[in-house]
Amino acid sequence: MGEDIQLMKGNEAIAEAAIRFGVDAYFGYPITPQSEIIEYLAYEDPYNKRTGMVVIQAESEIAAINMVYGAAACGKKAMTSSSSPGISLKQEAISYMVGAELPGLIVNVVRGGPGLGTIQPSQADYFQSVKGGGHGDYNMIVLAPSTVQEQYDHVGLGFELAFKYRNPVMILSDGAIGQMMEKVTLTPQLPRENKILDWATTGKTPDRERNYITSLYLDPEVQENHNIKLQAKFQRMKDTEVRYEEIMTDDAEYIIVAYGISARISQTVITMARKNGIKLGLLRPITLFPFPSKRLFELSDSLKGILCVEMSAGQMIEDVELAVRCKIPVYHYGRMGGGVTSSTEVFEKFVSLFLK
Amino acid sequence: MGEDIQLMKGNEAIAEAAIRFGVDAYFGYPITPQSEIIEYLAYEDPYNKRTGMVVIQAESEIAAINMVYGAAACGKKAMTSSSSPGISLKQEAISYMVGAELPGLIVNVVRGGPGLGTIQPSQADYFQSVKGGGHGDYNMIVLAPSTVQEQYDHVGLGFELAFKYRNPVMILSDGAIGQMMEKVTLTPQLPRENKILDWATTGKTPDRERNYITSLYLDPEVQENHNIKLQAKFQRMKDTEVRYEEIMTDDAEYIIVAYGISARISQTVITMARKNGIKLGLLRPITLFPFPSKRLFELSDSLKGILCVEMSAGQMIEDVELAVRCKIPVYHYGRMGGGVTSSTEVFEKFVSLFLK
Amino acid sequence: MNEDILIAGFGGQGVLSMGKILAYAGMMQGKEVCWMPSYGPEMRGGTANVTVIVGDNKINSPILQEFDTVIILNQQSLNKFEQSVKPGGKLFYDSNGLTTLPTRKDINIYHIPATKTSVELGNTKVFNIMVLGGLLKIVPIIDIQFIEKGLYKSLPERSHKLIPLNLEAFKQGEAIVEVIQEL
Amino acid sequence: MNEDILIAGFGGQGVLSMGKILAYAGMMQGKEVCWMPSYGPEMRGGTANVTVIVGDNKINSPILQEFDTVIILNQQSLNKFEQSVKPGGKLFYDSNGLTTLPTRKDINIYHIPATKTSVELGNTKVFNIMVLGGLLKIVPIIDIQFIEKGLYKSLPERSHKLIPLNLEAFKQGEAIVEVIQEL
Amino acid sequence: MAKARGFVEFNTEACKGCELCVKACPFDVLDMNHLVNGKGYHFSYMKNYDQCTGCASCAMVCPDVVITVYKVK
Amino acid sequence: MAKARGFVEFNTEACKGCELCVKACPFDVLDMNHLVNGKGYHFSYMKNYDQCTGCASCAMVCPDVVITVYKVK
Amino acid sequence: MSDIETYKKELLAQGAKKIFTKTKNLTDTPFSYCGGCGHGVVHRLIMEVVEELNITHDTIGIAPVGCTAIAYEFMNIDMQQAAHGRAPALATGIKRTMPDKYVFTYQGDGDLAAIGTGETIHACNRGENIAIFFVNNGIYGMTGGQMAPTTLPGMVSSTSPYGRNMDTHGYPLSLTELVAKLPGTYYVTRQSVHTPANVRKCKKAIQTAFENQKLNKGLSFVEIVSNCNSGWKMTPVESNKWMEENMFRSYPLGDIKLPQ
Amino acid sequence: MSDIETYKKELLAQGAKKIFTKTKNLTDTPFSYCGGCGHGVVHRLIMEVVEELNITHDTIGIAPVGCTAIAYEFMNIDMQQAAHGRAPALATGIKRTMPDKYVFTYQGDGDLAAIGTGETIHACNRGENIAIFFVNNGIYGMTGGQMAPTTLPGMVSSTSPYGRNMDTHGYPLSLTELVAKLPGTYYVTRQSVHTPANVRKCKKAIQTAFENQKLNKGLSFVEIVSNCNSGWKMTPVESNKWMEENMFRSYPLGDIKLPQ
Ligand SMILES: Cc1ncc(C[n+]2csc(CCOP(=O)(O)OP(=O)(O)O)c2C)c(N)n1
Ligand SMILES: Cc1ncc(C[n+]2csc(CCOP(=O)(O)OP(=O)(O)O)c2C)c(N)n1
Ligand code: SF4
Ligand code: SF4
Ligand code: SF4
Ligand code: SF4
Ligand code: SF4
Ligand code: SF4
Ligand SMILES: [Mg+2]
Ligand SMILES: [Mg+2]
Repeated sequence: MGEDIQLMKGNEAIAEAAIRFGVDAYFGYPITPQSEIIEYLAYEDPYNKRTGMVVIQAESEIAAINMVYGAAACGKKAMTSSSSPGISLKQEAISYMVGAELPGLIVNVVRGGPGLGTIQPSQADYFQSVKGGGHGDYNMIVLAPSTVQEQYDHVGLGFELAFKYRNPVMILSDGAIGQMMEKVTLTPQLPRENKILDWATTGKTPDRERNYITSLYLDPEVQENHNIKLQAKFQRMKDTEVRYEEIMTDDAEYIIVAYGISARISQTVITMARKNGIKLGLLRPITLFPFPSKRLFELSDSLKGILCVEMSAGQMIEDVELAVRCKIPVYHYGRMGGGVTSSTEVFEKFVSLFLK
Repeated sequence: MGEDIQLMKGNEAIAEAAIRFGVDAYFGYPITPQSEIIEYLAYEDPYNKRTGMVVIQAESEIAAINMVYGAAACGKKAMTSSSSPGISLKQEAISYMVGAELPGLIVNVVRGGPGLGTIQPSQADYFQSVKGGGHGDYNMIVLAPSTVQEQYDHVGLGFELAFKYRNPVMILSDGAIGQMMEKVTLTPQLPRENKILDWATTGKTPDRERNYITSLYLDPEVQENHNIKLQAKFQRMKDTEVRYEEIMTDDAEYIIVAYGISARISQTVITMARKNGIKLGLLRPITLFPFPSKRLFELSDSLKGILCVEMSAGQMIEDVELAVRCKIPVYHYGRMGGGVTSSTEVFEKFVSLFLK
Repeated sequence: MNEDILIAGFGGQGVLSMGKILAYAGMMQGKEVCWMPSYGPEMRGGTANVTVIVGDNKINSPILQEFDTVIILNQQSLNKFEQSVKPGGKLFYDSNGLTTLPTRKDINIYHIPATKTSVELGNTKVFNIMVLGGLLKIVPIIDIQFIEKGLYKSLPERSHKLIPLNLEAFKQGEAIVEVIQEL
Repeated sequence: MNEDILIAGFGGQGVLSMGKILAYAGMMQGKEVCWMPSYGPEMRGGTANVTVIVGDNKINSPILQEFDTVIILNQQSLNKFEQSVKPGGKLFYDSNGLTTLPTRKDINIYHIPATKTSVELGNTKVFNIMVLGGLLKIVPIIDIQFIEKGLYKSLPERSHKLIPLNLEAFKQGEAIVEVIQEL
Repeated sequence: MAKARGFVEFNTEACKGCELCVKACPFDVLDMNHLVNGKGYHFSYMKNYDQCTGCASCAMVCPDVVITVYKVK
Repeated sequence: MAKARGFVEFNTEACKGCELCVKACPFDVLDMNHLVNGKGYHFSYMKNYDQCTGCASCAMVCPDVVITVYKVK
Repeated sequence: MSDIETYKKELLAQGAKKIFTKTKNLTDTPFSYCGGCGHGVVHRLIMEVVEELNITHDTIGIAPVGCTAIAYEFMNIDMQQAAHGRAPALATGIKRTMPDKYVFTYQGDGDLAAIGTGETIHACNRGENIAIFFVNNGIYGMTGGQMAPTTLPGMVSSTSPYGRNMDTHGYPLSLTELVAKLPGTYYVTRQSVHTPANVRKCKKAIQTAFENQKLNKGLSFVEIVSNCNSGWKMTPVESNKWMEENMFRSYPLGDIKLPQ
Repeated sequence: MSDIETYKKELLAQGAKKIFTKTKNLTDTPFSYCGGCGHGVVHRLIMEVVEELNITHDTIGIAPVGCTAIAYEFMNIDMQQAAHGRAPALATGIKRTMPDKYVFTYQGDGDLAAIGTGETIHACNRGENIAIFFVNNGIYGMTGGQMAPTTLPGMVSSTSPYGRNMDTHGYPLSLTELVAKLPGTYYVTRQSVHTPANVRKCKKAIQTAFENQKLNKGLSFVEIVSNCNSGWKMTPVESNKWMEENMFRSYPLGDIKLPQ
């Protein structure tokens, strides 16, 4: 086999990836269904036993994300993870990180809300992640893994993109993917880099001006120029970072658009449909921001309709409708209780919406 | 004159309204550009001198909104106010309030972001307010005053709606409206009600079962039913609570869609356009959620195009595009720095986009 | 018609309260009014300015780029706002704060030597109202009786005893305003 | 083909680890595997269940409503999951936890008296693996050698000495499984 | 002083078999039953019932409020 | 011991006229000028310059680091 | 009739009276807590005191986020469920607008001493006229036994699998001693419920907390050191023993601040 | 040549040396603070110590939200601007990943003792090897003089216009005394900068804080009681007098916890 293949929980894959991709620091606070991430890291003790990666259980989610801010501002690869209520608490700091142009990785293993809700899986934090739950105009790249392997890979990808754009990146996972075990091909251990980045606060050496990291621009004009710069960056992300997967869309008359666990379920729906001679395909956005709008628009020419499957009351559907410029019927199907929908349910819904 | 007319800052109008509409409690934490709200209340000292209304400066925005939660769960009219970064910190609790079906009023006097940004006015918290900056599927009615009078009136309206639906309501104002002074017709002092509401935690009397206020539903099925109930409520809001103002839309070939301070500026643009023989009208959403989508769709039949004027990178424009089902061109114009755009700028932009 | 007015000077010169008195007085006279300040920490020691709109029509945008009337009380404000007077509009200044003078040829220009006069009177606190006196002499949008009412409304009770003194200063202002250039 | 398996019982019965051993063994045998647990505080004393999918094809949805094979280890699970066996599928149970027995006529039913046998052996810790032995006897999707490898992979080092004992129990399981109803 | 007398009753289905009452009884009255209740827990019972003084020590520590105490005054 | 001698220099444009240096000088050297600087503040100056000991007390309390101190050792 | 039934009958004939039974202030829903967990006893004591003081109709309780997030399922009074750590803010909102009601929070050590530190300190410092019942089990029970601020040096948890290391994890934090220094607290005490005698003392402390509230004295803070046998991975009996031997050394029982 | 110029020339001729001038660790940008505000002095002292210890190239500072949010405009070293109250969390993130750097936070009383209470307590409790410089002016300067947790009883602010009332506003809060109780703090002291002698003492304390960091001793916490003459609505001279007479009573100067 040669390859290093392990059976891992989605949450564990994130933790192991953090170590292997040479992440410098993890700061977190326990919350179901993602506490395995910090528990795995605590058990592996990478600080003492593997790479020197720092692992701290903070006093709160707010402290954790602000520790990420501090480390990120030194040019370090720093990350945090939480689940829905904890992510809501991080919104101010996420907005700060974008404003201060800091890289960093935030993992949200989504559970059912609103409020304390349920600890079962959900996808109802799409708007928060993609439209900006914090204040001000901002975006971050949102990665939506649908396998345990992707949970692993997206940690590497996430940091790559975070540093490429000096912007936080979010992995939007859910309780189902976080808790399930699948095979993961592990990549070789990368070293922590300890690079001195020219913008980072690593101590002002005599050869350069001081670096400072801030999101404060009291002068409206300066603030506006800063925002114009940020918007240009978000546009660059839209131009270059769209990622998605297509399954049987070539001849499709209908497609499902779904991400994460819903995409997994929808894959089975596609199989069912094809067995029944129905030309159904799947477009699975891997980046939720930037959204594969262009590809959807292209596809829409030859489609009769789209079903959005999300475990929410219908959030991504707005981006799908905008993508296809409302040219074809777009419907939503989803569940809102933390209970995950079944393929049969989705298939029946599809048939009743489009074929009856 | 008979009427009680005062010259007031937008922020002061909110504070005076709170007293006059018989609000039971205000909990807040200072932040520019809205600290006048708590300062006015502290100076008026309604607890000792007027209505017995409680006014507390909390240790943080998070504490403040959770004090609102506690008082609201007793059936009290409770409110808080802040500005963008402080509102981001309240997202978890807002999601909790929706989940627990608690009424309450949250005022956001928006400033420029992201991050610490600038204290100058902005409208870049539209997505956060309307799509849900917190976790889970939820909505709240978002009122967008564009005059100091409306700042005043919306406090009364906000509480009416909050209690009608047992859901938090947000007033989405901005630094310009908060800081400017205009005439306000004050309404007579209403008493604080001290009503015992049947769902509220006011002490379990022998004649009823205990009341408890929670957003926790560990069982996914129960959670789902709860969400279905909430969604039905949001739908009721959409069916009944849409509010907007139209100016010269009767014969309009183009309209501007703008709310709050941008609507004020746009009114002047309408005047300029009409002087130039251009049939431009204005639709001003007063509720941002629910959005006047139906009316926009109706209007779109006879329109050649829409300009969205927002002090942001373009957020409300998504709701406008969805409302008109992408049938006609919709463009955005706005500023992102806290500096407020001028009518001339908007007019020129309009002409260059649609008439050249 | 509405009169769009800008007052600009040092924070400490009472720019914002000058605007408030105007707005209150306008309101007492039954007019539409709007007062829109600059705000924030830049004001600390820096320049402050306020827009006041007084008139008979509903007030649309409170954010203006051009003004019918601009009152300039320091050099920075002159540099920043001389160009904001509408062609044919009016610019008032107090030369005390200035090292250069307005140069536009397409506007009316007036001088109100209020600093000097108030120092001579030994009461620099009435500087504000003296400027308003000068302004309203030329732009008679508000009657003095409403200025009086406005003062009663806008000042705290304990300052009411100073109102007669202020009205004196107002009249003084009317007296000292000089035409520099009229179109 | 993929085999969709559900194991359901009390949290304390090691339901989740049974699933893990299966999944590990499947992986060692080069198969596609997926393990999806129920989780959360309901498991405290309550029912736990786990879905395990083992097979040769890429695994799509890990959330299943119907299963090829269901293993039932207490009464609640029987009530809840008897209907989840696909028609023609297989249901295994240990009668020890049950007050009623499965009644469906359209499925294959097997009994693994693992509790009783393990108590008799004086080692209730091998209950788990005994059940697996019974299961794999009937549904031979995984070879015993890979079960052994799976155990080495999934158990912590300090427990490796127990593996031979476990393999014994596995064989015992193969021996005790009884056919109750075969279609 | 004559020893007080009493007895206790169990809401057996609520018992979680934690044994805290057994340890708390000063008179060694209680023990865990070898039988299990509906939830699968061994439950507490009065092994030496006639030693019970009705002191309620067992009830004091029982986290699940399983025990009702009777006493002869 | 003969009194030490010194003098101070001001970055006058940076002075905000707070008068803290005036109060801090043990030898009554400093006072506020009746003139104002570019920002409109009265600024500190050496009124009794020849009393200066170069003790730097003024510089210690000056919040705006306006003062440079010279001293004869 | 069995011997024991005969015995009971005999005693009843001798006038045996029911001297202890479940208070009506607890619902019929069985606690969902692990067997042997101290939360059940504390729930019972609070509800008994509320019953005995005859303030059931005037008491509003606040459940935290933690194992006892669903305390409202068990306590038969009006209750609110708070976001993690925010119970003292809720209590402030309630008490200020309903000053005649008795208000208490029920909080774990993660809730009160980690994420809720700010709310705890400031409610105490404002001297809110409420009671805080703080169940310190040295761990995050609900989420599966992670380290808490109160976890002891060397203690194993799922996020300190090699024992709490003071160099990297910090020191066990006792907010109780800290809030006792604040003028806003009136009564601060540390109790336990692992023996009948301690249970009785703890009940007295809970009663004092409510009585103080009646007298408008400021904040009463009652810490109860308790076990989390699941999180500690011990039997209930072992866990109580471990608690006596270890927890009480860092968190000594007794009154910390008494009304003057 | 004026008399004074002659005088200077004479002294220079006698060998007068520049004994004090602005440190290179301050930028040329003039402070934007109000005249007489203590922030300027504290800025200078920190930058002087950093220069004198020759750690300019190894020091990372954190600006809070408050009047000094833009401290990075003035301090000529690498700096980060933190969200309100979160500076100790940033400092933790920095120090843990860059253990060889000197890390300090600069925080006001609103920042550190109100919204940042949790972060302050926990960074102290973890014994983060950093320095916290805490400028306590009893008020929220930046936002226009609202009441802070540290505002004195009876003190007027824009949100306590009739004076701080302990019944409703709570008591002045001194986190400094509280964190001194935590084992994670190594050095806790309270200073001021209103007289030359106090300035010199304060500088010594700041220096000690950095030296402790070098020795890896845990957290050093230096409170500096200062004026906010704008917020207090006094002249700078009056405000310093008022501070001596009032603030120091509640916040007495001196060392609170010394290295053992
Ligand atoms: C904002 C937020 N963060 C984290 C959690 C997850 N969480 C639930 S309970 C808990 C800790 C509970 O520990 P403790 O307060 O000690 O209570 P116990 O269960 O031990 O009684 C945590 C971290 C949450 N629900 N919300
Ligand atoms: C989350 C958030 N809340 C509130 C504010 C507004 N704010 C800015 S500074 C400040 C208080 C500053 O007071 P202090 O920390 O004492 O510093 P000082 O200005 O007195 O030096 C506040 C409340 C903010 N920027 N962010
Ligand atoms: S009442 Fe007392 S003597 Fe009787 S069983 Fe309980 S503890 Fe034992
Ligand atoms: S203490 Fe209660 S729950 Fe525990 S064994 Fe005794 S009766 Fe059962
Ligand atoms: S150096 Fe000393 S003596 Fe000279 S002016 Fe300054 S304080 Fe006065
Ligand atoms: S202390 Fe400094 S700023 Fe203040 S008056 Fe003296 S020189 Fe000027
Ligand atoms: S997990 Fe711990 S605290 Fe929670 S119920 Fe179980 S024993 Fe009690
Ligand atoms: S407002 Fe107060 S703290 Fe801020 S700079 Fe001015 S005097 Fe200093
Ligand atoms: Mg705990
Ligand atoms: Mg302060």
